[in-house]
Amino acid sequence: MEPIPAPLVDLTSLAPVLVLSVFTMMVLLVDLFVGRNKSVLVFISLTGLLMAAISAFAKGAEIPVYSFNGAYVVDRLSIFFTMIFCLSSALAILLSVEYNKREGIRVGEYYSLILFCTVGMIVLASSTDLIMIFIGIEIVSICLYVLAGIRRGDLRSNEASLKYFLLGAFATGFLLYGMTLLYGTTGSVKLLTIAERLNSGEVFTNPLMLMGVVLLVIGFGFKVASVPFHMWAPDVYQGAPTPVTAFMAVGPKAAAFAAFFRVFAEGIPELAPSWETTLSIVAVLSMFIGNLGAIMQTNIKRLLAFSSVSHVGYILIAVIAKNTLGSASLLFYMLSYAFMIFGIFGIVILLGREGNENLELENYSGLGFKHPMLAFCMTLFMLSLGGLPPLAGFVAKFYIFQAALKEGFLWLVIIAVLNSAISFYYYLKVIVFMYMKEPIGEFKISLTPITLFVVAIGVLGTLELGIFPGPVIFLAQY
Amino acid sequence: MFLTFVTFLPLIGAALLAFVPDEKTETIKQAALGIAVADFLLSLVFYQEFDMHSHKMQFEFMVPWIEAWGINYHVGLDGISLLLYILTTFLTAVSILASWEVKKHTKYYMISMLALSTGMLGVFIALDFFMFYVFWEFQLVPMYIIIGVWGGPRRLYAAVKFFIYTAVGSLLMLVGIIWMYLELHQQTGTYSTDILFMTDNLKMALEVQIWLFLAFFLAFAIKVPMFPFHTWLPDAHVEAPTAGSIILAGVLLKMGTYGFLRFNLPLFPAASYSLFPYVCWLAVIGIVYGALVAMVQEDLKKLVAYSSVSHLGFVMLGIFAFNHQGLSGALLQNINHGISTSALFLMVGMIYDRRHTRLIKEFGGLSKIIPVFAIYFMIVTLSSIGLPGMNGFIGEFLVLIGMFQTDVVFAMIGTSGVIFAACYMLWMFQRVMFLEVTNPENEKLEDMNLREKILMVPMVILIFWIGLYPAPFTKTFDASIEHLVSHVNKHSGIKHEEEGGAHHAAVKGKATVAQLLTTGTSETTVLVKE
Amino acid sequence: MVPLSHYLILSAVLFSIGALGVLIRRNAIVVFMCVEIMLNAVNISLIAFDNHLNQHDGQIFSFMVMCVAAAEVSVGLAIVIALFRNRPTVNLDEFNLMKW
Amino acid sequence: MVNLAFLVPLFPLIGSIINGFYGLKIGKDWVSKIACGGPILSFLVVLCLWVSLFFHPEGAPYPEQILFTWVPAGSLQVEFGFQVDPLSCVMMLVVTGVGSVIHVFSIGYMYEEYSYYRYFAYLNLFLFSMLLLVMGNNFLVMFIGWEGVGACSYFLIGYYFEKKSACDAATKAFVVNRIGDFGFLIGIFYVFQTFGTIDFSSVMAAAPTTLVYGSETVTLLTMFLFIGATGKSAQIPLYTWLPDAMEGPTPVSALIHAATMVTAGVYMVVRCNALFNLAPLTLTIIALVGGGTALMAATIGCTQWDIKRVLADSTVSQLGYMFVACGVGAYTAAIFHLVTHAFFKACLFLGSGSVIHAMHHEQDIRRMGGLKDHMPITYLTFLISTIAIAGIFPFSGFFSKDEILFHALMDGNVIYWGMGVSGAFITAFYMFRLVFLTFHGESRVDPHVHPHESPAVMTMPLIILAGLALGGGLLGIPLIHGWHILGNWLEPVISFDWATALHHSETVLASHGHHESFTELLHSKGEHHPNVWIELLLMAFSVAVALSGIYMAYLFYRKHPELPAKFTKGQWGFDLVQEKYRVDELYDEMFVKPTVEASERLWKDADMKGVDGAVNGVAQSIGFMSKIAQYFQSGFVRNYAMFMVMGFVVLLIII
Repeated sequence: MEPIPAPLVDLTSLAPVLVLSVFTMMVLLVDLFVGRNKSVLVFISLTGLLMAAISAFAKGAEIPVYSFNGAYVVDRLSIFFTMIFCLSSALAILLSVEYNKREGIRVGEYYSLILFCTVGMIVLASSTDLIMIFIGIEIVSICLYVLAGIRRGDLRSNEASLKYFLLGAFATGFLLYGMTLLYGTTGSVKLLTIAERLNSGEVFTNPLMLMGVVLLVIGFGFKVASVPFHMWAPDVYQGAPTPVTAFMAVGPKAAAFAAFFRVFAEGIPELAPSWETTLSIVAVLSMFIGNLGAIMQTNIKRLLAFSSVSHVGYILIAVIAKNTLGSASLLFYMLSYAFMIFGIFGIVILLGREGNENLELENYSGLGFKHPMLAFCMTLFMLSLGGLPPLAGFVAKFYIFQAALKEGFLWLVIIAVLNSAISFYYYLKVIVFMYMKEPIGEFKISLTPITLFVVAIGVLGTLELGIFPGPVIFLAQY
Repeated sequence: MFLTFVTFLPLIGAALLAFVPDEKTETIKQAALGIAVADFLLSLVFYQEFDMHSHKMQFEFMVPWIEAWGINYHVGLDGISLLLYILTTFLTAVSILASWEVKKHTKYYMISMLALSTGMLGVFIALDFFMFYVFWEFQLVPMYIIIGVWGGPRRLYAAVKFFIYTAVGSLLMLVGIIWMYLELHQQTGTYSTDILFMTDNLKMALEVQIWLFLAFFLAFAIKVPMFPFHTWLPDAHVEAPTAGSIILAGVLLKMGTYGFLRFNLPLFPAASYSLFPYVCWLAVIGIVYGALVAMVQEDLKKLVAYSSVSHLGFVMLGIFAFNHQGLSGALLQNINHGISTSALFLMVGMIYDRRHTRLIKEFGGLSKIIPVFAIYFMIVTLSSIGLPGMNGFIGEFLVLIGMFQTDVVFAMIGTSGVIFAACYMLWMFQRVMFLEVTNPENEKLEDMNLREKILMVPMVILIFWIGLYPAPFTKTFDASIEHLVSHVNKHSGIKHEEEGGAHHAAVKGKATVAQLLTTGTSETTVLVKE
Repeated sequence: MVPLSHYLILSAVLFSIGALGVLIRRNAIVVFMCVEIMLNAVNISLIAFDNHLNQHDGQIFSFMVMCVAAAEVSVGLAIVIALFRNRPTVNLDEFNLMKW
Repeated sequence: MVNLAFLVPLFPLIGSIINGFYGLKIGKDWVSKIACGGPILSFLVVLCLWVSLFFHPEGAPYPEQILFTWVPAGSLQVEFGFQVDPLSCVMMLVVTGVGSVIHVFSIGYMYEEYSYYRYFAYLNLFLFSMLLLVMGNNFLVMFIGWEGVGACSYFLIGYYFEKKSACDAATKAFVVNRIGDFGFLIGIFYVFQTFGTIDFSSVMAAAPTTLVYGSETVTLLTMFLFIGATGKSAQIPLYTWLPDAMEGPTPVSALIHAATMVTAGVYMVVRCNALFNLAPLTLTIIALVGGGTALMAATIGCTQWDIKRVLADSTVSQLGYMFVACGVGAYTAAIFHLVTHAFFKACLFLGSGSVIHAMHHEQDIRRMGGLKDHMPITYLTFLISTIAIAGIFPFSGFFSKDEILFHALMDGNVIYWGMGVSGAFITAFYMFRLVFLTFHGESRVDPHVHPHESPAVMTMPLIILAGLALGGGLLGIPLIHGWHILGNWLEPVISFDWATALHHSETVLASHGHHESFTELLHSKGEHHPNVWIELLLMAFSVAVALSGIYMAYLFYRKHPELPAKFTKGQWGFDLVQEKYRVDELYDEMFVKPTVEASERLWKDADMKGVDGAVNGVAQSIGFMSKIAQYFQSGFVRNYAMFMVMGFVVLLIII
């Protein structure tokens, strides 16, 4: 009998995951000992994230590195995404500190859940194996189910988590089925193998495979909240605690996109002719429905939810472009999106006060001249989301359009452009409320430092990526 | 570098103003005015230093901005942009002085004004598509804020309409820009969004040119605004505060025509040639239509707004005459319109400050009560009508004589605009200034104060100066126009074998007229000879 | 020897039953069950493929699915309990505070 | 010497600026001094220029003063320059001379006015523009003056701006003039396109060798120029503004709407004779239009009761004569009549002004009569000018009008002549009707009004002008060869090289394939020595016609004052004429109203509903769609799931 092959374990490439997991455990442990004051946990988790971010470069220069016989990869995409995840989780945690104090969320698991979720995201972003992807997705989702419902006393929060959970599980079913069919038809769960088999023509497309592809689209589509699988997003965004909403809007979405990109652009590019149309339709629908839904909203969180749906539409274009430019633009877009979203939610949190979160747009009226700096930042973020130069959002859009035009998706780009024109309407609506309406009540805003700090980071990031995007583009592209 | 400094000076000023406490309105106003005036004076230096004999870019400055994409920060002035640049600084100063009475949120008003000025200046100096687009979109925001916050009753509607209408157009232009950017890479292997580089090295087939032309055309035509895309203008003008209207009419509209001169003609000469009949039709329709509609307006500002539609039609006509007279006429008309219409808006604003209404029927017999105002208003009105000896005439004359050599029909229709101009302007003047004083509220209007005189005097001086001795203005852009004309003719001449629809159209237009009158005349001439 | 297609058809049928259940049942718990059915349908097809291609990935995958399913159920039940505390019902149609 | 030319327009300009800005401060006396000083000074300068022209070498090109390059635009380089040649010199003399006189008159006439200064500022400004018009050495400078005088007339007609009628008249005048200017502009464009320059001297020099006789180019060109002329000189169809223009102060009517501005069209045609000569069709039309206008206006003149309107109509008809002269190529005659007309019509208007002044702004001749005893000087001068306009030997009008009629018959055809002669008859009739009704007969004056002779400052001008009206004929003594002073004077300007022109045309036409020979035409254009007897006969005839007209007027308004009523009572024809053939109403219905209504519709329907509606429609439809999109978001988990499945199915179908 041949010797049992020792599984080749490459810990360095797993470094961020391991580090983060360790720190997460630590948080859980320490939580038992610290009393009501959770600042220690915050500190630990931040350090953990920092460590993870650093350890992401453990592989040094010789990327890409495939390990666990091709199930796990460390490459430009994964490293950059790891950075984004760590950043977003860190920002989310910072946002939560004061918010949790105010809203009375005193459970220590909160932070560990965010960290676990981050672990899941890293796995998701750097796995090239259907099984790993599945596991990653599930880690992420389960943490999010809990996080969404973390305010146990609040019925909205419960409802959000319930909806999210049910639909999530439902979507997981589809995703799984899709993976199964893909596996069955190609005979492998490793994206690379699948790719080369399709490439070399060993296996040829058949209905089952296509069906699998569609099911995958549904699965991922749900995770990134693209039409028509977006229905959960507004409700969940509204119900979940604001920092969690921000977190959901950036990190997990980015992770899902990473997997999305990997599976479709690296795994089954051969099937592009069949999934391009599908994805294009999904993208166009997302843009339209997202914008149309947002126009009528009066609750800022719902508004942002719909706008994020429309942004998913834009980002899908990058996936459809499926070239290196596409992946780079995906990275850039997610990063700038992270800055904007956290900035905005920071301001949203600042505007809220105990017992009343002031989430209606009316609450913003007159802000412009009461708190000019705050309103100015909000304006900045809104215009950036709308894609107005010289802000991050514009450069990101420019990037994506570039990628798409390179592949000749002129019509997609034109539709996207028209949509961003529509989107201006509701982004401007926020500005209208802030500057051009009389205040309904006067503001009792306590400018809490940490949240302000997050907002500042958001502003800096938005401006930096807008005015001097050079370095980041360089990182994303090469 | 100095150019950059002058361009960004207002923005810096705005940033500094942000730190002045809100209560100190007087200080803020003075500071803002100081900055604007300083900027204007500094911009005059460019006129001083400008080499009138070269069509090349001057005061050029270039630093890499986004190497990864081959995007540079590249600025410069040439004959086409120089005057517009100075006009912008000038009008900024004027409009800040004009809005001295703004009570609400003065600080933020001034900040937006200064920011706006930088945005506009940037548009005129940008020599890189990316940069151009950045400034082009950037200046929307302050304008939007100015209209939306300090505007009239329907300001929200007007502001949002202004913003989105313009955005739609420019976003399609963005697509065009990216397309050309990639195409350039295809052809030359270098990634660059440099306008000059692209103009020299990008070769495109006719139909491609036509598509791109249309993409750009939409953006600029909305800005100009040309006939079917003009409806945002009246709303914006009516709702905007006086200074807003001044800037809007004086500078923002010029960005459109500037865009045509800087991009459409040099980049897509063949398309320009083959599409020129359609553009000209829109232009002449705009001229007549704007004039007719202006005639029946009840609101002074609306009237002036529609008159702008008509005047800008002349400019477009001049641009698409493809010859020296037409182009220089168009450029001069840009400046003239900037001055006359701004002056008109100023004076309307003055009346508005006194009476808080702009409805013509509210007035009448004012020239008895406020004679000085009446004199200035008459001068401005006549210059807007295009009375010879005043600025308006030179521009229109050059435009029309230029167009006449390209196509008779358009020139004739355009010239008829001269008649209508007289109709609506004089009728308005009569109803406002002449006749008995019917409305008792007008009895006790006080005449222009010193500030208002200070505002108007330079305007009037310019009106007559350009009207009687335009050489100092025309000579700045002669060289550039020569170059542009030759460039366009050369590059479209190449294409003439393949197409020539343009010339056919032109010739046809001429032929029709000729035939009309020949068939009429020839045999009658025979009759007479016997 | 049962051919692959039979398994696939079975799993497809199961899957559709599960999905249908999710669509039509009002009781949260029952909806969980339906989701579970869907997952198990997937498992069947996994095993079937695995057997067909005689590899082991499929089996591993199905194990993973089971674990995950378990985890999900636990979380789900937790959520339902939390919900039940605030509002003693498991009827999904009563939970739409947030809409439009 | 010519370098003084720029002073001519400068003086009035200075005057107007000073009066315009400081008029109220410096007081009326200074205003009047400055106002009259300007024109008189420039008159003196003009005299110098005139004298200098005597020493001008034969055949050499006439001097021009170039001030600076005005409009430099590539191939188009327009200088701002003045031209001093016999023609412009004549015009300058008339303008400044008559202008000064009228200025002096105005001092008396306008003295009570509050905004005296404003009046004189406008008047000086007008002189300035008029001088630009006549002195300009190219079309564009002329055009400045051309529109400038229009603007000034706008101001001066609207001088009493509280009166609605005055404002309307002013606007109407300007707009109608604008229509003419439209033609003129197009004409200029054609000139530039054909000659590549718009300098008079070069254009006229190049004309014979550039244009083809009767080609449509030259026809179009001249037609458009003529449209300009009709606008300015109140010819059919654009004459309607002139009668209304009488809303302005009377001296203004005298200066602008009789002596100078309205003759600009004639001047322009004469100035461009080299072009018009080559356009037979245009000339025919000009002659017909002129004759028609002469007749029509004359008939209207018979029926008016407003003293100034009568004079206005007579002005229109006299202008008609001038155009007949142009139409038959008798440019000298046209200018000759222009000059004499300036004299006697100015005198008539001032006389009427003096009457109106005396009657405290009563203008209806039905409320006058028997004034000759009250204001003898006015009466005398008025009579002289009336005889002159009626064309009785040896008054100036006789010479000029007869010359026109003679040429009309000789170079034109009997139709023109017939029009002219009948016009002359009617003119004599209604002018004397005016005299009789105003000065003779028993007074119908409102008892409260006590008419009195006007002060010297007003009568002096009358006397001067009457003298000119009397002796002006000496400028053009017919029959005796070489005694036609004006003719000799203008010879160099209006001499036209037919031989080269026609030869060139022949060659060009030949090169285009159709061979036409212009030889017989050339002969006809050659110097013809008309039979002296024919000329004498014509003179006698026209004098007889005029006399009969006078006698008829005498019959109607002195002998049997009841006659007119008998004839006119209930005559629809008469009413029609009295309402000026309802042309104003016609234009109103045909052009003004439709335009305004169309504009209304354009704005309300096309613009607000159509164009803007489309824009807002898009926005609204998007809003509507978003409302619909909202309803999908029902909040029920199962619907969400349902949507997911539906999406799945749809995608499956698509793929």
